[in-house]
Amino acid sequence: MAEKLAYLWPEVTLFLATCAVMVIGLSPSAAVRRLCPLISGLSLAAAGIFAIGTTPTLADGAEGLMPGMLPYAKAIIAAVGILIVMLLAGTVDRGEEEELAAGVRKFDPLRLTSGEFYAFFLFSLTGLMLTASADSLIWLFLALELTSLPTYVMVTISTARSRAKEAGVKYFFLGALGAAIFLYGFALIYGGTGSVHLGEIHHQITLQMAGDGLNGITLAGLLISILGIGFKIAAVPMHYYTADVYQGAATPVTAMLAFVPKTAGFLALILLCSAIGWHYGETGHALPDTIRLLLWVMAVLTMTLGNVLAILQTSMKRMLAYSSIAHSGYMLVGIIAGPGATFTESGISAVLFYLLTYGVMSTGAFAVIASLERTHAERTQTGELAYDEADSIEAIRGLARAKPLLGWSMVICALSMLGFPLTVGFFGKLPLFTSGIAAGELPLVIVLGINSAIAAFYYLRLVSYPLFDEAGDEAGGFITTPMRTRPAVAAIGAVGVLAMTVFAGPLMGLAHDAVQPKLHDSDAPIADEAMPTEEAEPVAAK
Amino acid sequence: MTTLAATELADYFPLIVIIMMAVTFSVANVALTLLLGPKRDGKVKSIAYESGMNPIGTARKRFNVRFYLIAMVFLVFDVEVIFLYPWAVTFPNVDRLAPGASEWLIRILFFLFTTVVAYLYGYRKGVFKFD
Amino acid sequence: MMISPLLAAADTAGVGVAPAWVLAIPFLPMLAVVLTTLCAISKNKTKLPAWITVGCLAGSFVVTMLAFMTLSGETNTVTAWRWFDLSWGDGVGQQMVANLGFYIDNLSLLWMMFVTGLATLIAIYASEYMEHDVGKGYTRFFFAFALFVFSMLCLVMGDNLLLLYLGWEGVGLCSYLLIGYFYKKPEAVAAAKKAFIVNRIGDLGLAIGVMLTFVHFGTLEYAELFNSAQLQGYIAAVQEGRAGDVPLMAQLIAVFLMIGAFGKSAQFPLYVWLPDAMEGPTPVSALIHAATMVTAGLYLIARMLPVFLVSEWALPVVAWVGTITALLAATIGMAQFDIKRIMAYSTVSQLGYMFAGLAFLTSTGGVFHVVTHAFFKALLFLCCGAVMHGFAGQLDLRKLSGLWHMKGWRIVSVGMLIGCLNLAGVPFTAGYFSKDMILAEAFVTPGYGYSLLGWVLLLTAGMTAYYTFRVFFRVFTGPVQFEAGDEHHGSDDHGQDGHAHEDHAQGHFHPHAPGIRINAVLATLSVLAVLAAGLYFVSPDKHGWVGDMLEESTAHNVYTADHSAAAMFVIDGDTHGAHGHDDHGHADDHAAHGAHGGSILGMDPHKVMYYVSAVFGLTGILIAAWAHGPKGLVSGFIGGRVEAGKCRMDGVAAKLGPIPRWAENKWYVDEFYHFILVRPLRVCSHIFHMIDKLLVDGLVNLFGYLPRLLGRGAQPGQSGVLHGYALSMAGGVGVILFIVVMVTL
Amino acid sequence: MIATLAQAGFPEAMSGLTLYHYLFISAVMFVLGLIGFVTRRNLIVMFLCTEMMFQASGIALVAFSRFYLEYTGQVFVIFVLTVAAAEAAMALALVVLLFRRNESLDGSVWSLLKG
Repeated sequence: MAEKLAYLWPEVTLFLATCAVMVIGLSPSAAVRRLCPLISGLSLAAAGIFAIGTTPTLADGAEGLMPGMLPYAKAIIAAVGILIVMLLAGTVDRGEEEELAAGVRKFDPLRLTSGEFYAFFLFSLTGLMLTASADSLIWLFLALELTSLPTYVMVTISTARSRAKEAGVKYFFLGALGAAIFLYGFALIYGGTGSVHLGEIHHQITLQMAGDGLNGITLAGLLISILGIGFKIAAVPMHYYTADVYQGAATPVTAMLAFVPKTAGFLALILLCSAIGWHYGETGHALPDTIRLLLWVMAVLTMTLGNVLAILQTSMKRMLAYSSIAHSGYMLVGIIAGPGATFTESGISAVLFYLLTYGVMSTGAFAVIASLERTHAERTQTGELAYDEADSIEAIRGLARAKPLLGWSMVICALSMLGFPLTVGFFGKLPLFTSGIAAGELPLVIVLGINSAIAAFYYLRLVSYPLFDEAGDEAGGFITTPMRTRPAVAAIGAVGVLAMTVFAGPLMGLAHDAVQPKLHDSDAPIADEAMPTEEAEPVAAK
Repeated sequence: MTTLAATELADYFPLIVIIMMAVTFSVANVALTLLLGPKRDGKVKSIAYESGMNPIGTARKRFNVRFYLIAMVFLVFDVEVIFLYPWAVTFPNVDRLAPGASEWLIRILFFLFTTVVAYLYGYRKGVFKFD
Repeated sequence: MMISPLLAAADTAGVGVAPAWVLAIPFLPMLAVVLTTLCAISKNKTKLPAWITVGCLAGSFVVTMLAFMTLSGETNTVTAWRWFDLSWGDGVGQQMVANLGFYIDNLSLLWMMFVTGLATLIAIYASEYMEHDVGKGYTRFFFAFALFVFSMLCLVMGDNLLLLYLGWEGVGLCSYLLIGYFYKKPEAVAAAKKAFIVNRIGDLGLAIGVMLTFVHFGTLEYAELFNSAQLQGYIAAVQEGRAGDVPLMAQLIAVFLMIGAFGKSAQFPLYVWLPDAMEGPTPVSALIHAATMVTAGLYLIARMLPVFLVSEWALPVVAWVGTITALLAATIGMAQFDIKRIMAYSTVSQLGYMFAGLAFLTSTGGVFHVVTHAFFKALLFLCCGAVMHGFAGQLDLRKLSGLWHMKGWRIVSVGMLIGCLNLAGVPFTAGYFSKDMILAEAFVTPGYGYSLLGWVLLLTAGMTAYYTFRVFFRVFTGPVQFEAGDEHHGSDDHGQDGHAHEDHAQGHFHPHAPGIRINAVLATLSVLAVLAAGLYFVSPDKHGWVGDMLEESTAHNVYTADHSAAAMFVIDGDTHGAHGHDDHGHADDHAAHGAHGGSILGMDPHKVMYYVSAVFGLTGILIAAWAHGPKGLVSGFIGGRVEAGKCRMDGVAAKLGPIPRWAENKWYVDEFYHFILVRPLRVCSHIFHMIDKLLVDGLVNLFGYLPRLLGRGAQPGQSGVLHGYALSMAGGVGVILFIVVMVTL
Repeated sequence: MIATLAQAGFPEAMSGLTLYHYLFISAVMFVLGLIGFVTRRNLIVMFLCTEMMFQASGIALVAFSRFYLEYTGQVFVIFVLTVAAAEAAMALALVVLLFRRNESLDGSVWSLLKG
């Protein structure tokens, strides 16, 4: 426990902050309530600092197959988390707080949700960080659920409008379905390998592969759990909810959905696949055929469907939702390619790097949308105040001239998401291509290339509308939101894209170091003396 | 860890007997009432039984939201017991002089701390206010 | 065969590591960019942005001098950080590494010094010059100014071609932003667009050149490139007379780089943007369009000289184009009336000189001229700017006269005189020495008709002297007469017309003499321009201080090898002296060098050129004095001009028929371009438009249509109904599992 | 192979019952849950179906736990139960909220967002 605590300080920090936020969010004093986002942000900063200080190598090798991933993953989670919390600040209870301030309504803790909102956000990020630290299936399952459950609530309470409720109901029920599916997969993996510890599972799978191949239960478990985790990353066929939920939730929450569950899913996939190992197949550098084929099919379908559906959208949030699906498809290529000796050959470091770049640029783009709203709030049927956010792409026509900060932020973020050369999005996507080629997945890389071209169709709209178009009638109806942090996040996102472009090298280096060479050294024995479950061998029965 | 003794099905025999008795008793009661009891329907008889009082308003009335809150709070606190149980079973067997033995206590105290936080939250939210 | 000095140098000369403080040189301007941005965000209405910029640039200059004192003579690199590393192996050509690193050798130090130094001075000047625009515009100006200096330093200091390319694009962008600074003036916007578009052509060449370099040599870093066995092999091959052994691609690299250089440095036929660029504020014209950015092309060639050497055609083309540009721009300059435009054409013309100088295989001459020109041309522009500032935008030399005699204009006049003397190449000025060096080399270097070019350049020198002093005599001497311009600096926001010319509208125009900051800058620059002549005397045996500096850089290493290398391209076969010369290595003295190369009228060209060019220059001045000079002491000869708008030249011009008018209209080059390029392009574009409609649009539409079709096919799945989703998910999981299992098991 | 493993794991006294039986039950429950989830419209029933799928995993876990004669699987089940309880609480809250909005528990009422 003590040795685990050594690298769990970020999570502990976040948890304590959660407790604090949950309680003070219900304070009768508005000033105290307003501290919630601040505390959340500070705790994330502290967690980030703790994460950087974490020693990447753990004392015993069984703690997970990628100890090097911990500090990197947690640091990027904390960094993007701070951006998101700035964006979230003031999202819920806005009308409520205004009425309280105006004295229209009396303080009623049951009507206020800000405490829960930030607490749930921190819970979700705690879960996300725990996902990175997971060393067993139980831990992984709990971490994934801790990541997801709060987001269901956050989506539902994010605005007073009914579409948030619709988003919530779809997200929750389909999410429960997804969770049930990967839980069943985990159960079967445990059955097939006799252990829930990823290190031991790796050992058992290696043994099975060396023998007759994976046994049926293990294989079924792996396939089902990968499909189930597909829900978190919005991969086909588990992607259906994405667009509806992204559109229905308040934009800041959408920005969070684009980063948090996706990151959790990819960390889980990396852990699962590293438990399988990339040393099978004809070349000796691939996942087992079946798993590889599954991911292959998912990758191709995910990026293609995401892109072709994104083209048809007129709602920016839906467009970005489908593009988020497509980005997951791109990243699956990295998972298939697996780790490699250099940064360009390592699909895993490509994914880790891409998660960071995607997190920053998508948060920036969503922040631009979140910064635009209509002047007046409306009352919903249940009597709460709701603000009409920008959604239609018409809202950003001529934005670069009308509101240069927001317009240019959108242009920069969209160009980067497109993968325009010499933006960080380009540096993010390039290693996905090169690692795919290095892994011999040429057809997949070609699909990736075609999809990147298709993506230009809609991303260029996000570039040309603000930049070259005159503002239309629709665009005139929007003003910059009075919440100062949102345009700030847009600017930080854009500056972040530029800064990451300039500092691409060091960041790539970090992503590369996060994937320790231990991974592709297939013969590295997994230290199994630390397995308490080891004693109960099946044959030892009776 | 000690070796597990295989459980015999026979060990569960008393349990099965109790279950069977319970099932038999309840089924027999219902069946006997149906068979033997007089059947007379009436307007008064079909109204909801409220301890002899005349019911006020409709039964489809909305419950106060606090009922649901209590239900949820109950659910959460109830589940916590699941974790206390294995701990309580294991704790007496822990060698108190062994290094790290105190961790056993610290763990459960941390766990209870989270419960306290949840209680505090519920309290401030006004879940326990019945007015 | 002797060992090439470059080869020898490569074996021994390691590339050292510069101390990290050198990084402050580019990053201080970047700091200024950030701070001015913050000023813009905080809507600062003071002169703070100017002082921030001046402070940072001065700091940058101080660090540069420090670097010069400690690092000159060595080749050092310093890596700020690895920008990206996309290597896929350790082999040659598998390493795609770009460092944000800086290459400090004497060549880059030279550029760094005059870029930071001039930028600091001109920023001080601009802080007063742009005063009328304090507020949003002021901040915007200094933002772009600082960004320009940062980009220029990246261009000059970058240790790889990629960074050079980024800097190249960066200075282009800043130039675009600053030319179009008065964005409410249609001419300014048009000029900005023109500059942008013409530069695109050059930039495309550069991009292709950089790409080919990577493809061919497998690296973009100078240190690796210059020391690569491949390039060394080519140079050796050229020296041994096997120029044919150099692959076509290696030869093409230089050609494409050259196109890039022509675009940025405004050489024929891509020079048309530079005169129009004078629509920008004068400090910008001085810094960007006279002293620094336009020399980027020269820097590129000087930096990549080893690569240019292995190309059979690149350098001769450079020589010819440079000479043609010099002559053409000079003829146009002679007939212009707008003093800023005259200076612009003279810049184009002098750039032509520098290119020719580089091509005559004496990087020393070319680079020396870059340095001296930077100072005196900046001085000239700033003087013109002071005039423009004071006379409400008046730039027509027919409407200004006698500034020398006006109160408060003495420093401007003296500065102008010093600048003009330099530009005209009057003996013992800096311009004289640097120009002579180029001219002499034209006769020394064997090459395709280089001696003809030499005579052309001499003639141009005379013309330069004429038009330079035409300006001086017309504007600064003679009777005091002036008319106010019709604009207030063409500024966009006229919030504060606190100037003397405010009452211009009422007809009482008072010229607004320059203030202390402008005068101080002009005085400093004048002194520097005078002192620059001293550079020649620092080590005369190596062609002056610049030669001394370049001796240690790659631009010079080839210098000693040059004549044998050039021998390969010589048509007349006059190469007898070349080989012996190489054995002297770096230490060969001036005379020995000259004796081998060639001759003018049978004498050592370097010595004879002192006299010949002086004669040409003085003749030009005398003609100017005769035609435009004021009524003065030698009244018989000196023009006797008594009013601003009339002079003896009018009579001469009348006799020449339409030629002066043609020259005034810039030989109708713009119209010609319009005719041969824009009009046919329009016709072509119509044709292409048709083809586009039919074919390309069809393809694009098809390409766009297929995804749309797919999307429409998939859209019904997104029905929004929870059960539909659940069914699709469960079904999808089932189907995919089935397929995967069936296929692989 | 599974069959032999299964027989090795389970004691003779339960001779009739192998791991297979438990896995079969668990699979049937899982699939029934899935089918129920897909076919039912009532949100509460749909949620109960997911609970059934969770418990199907629970059965499998306990069966494997017994099979390997260790407690890990059972510990897993405890955690699964906790998560299921948390989900149940959320489902309850959500269902109440939705019912108040629309006076209906039919999931297909919520289909405004689409495309």
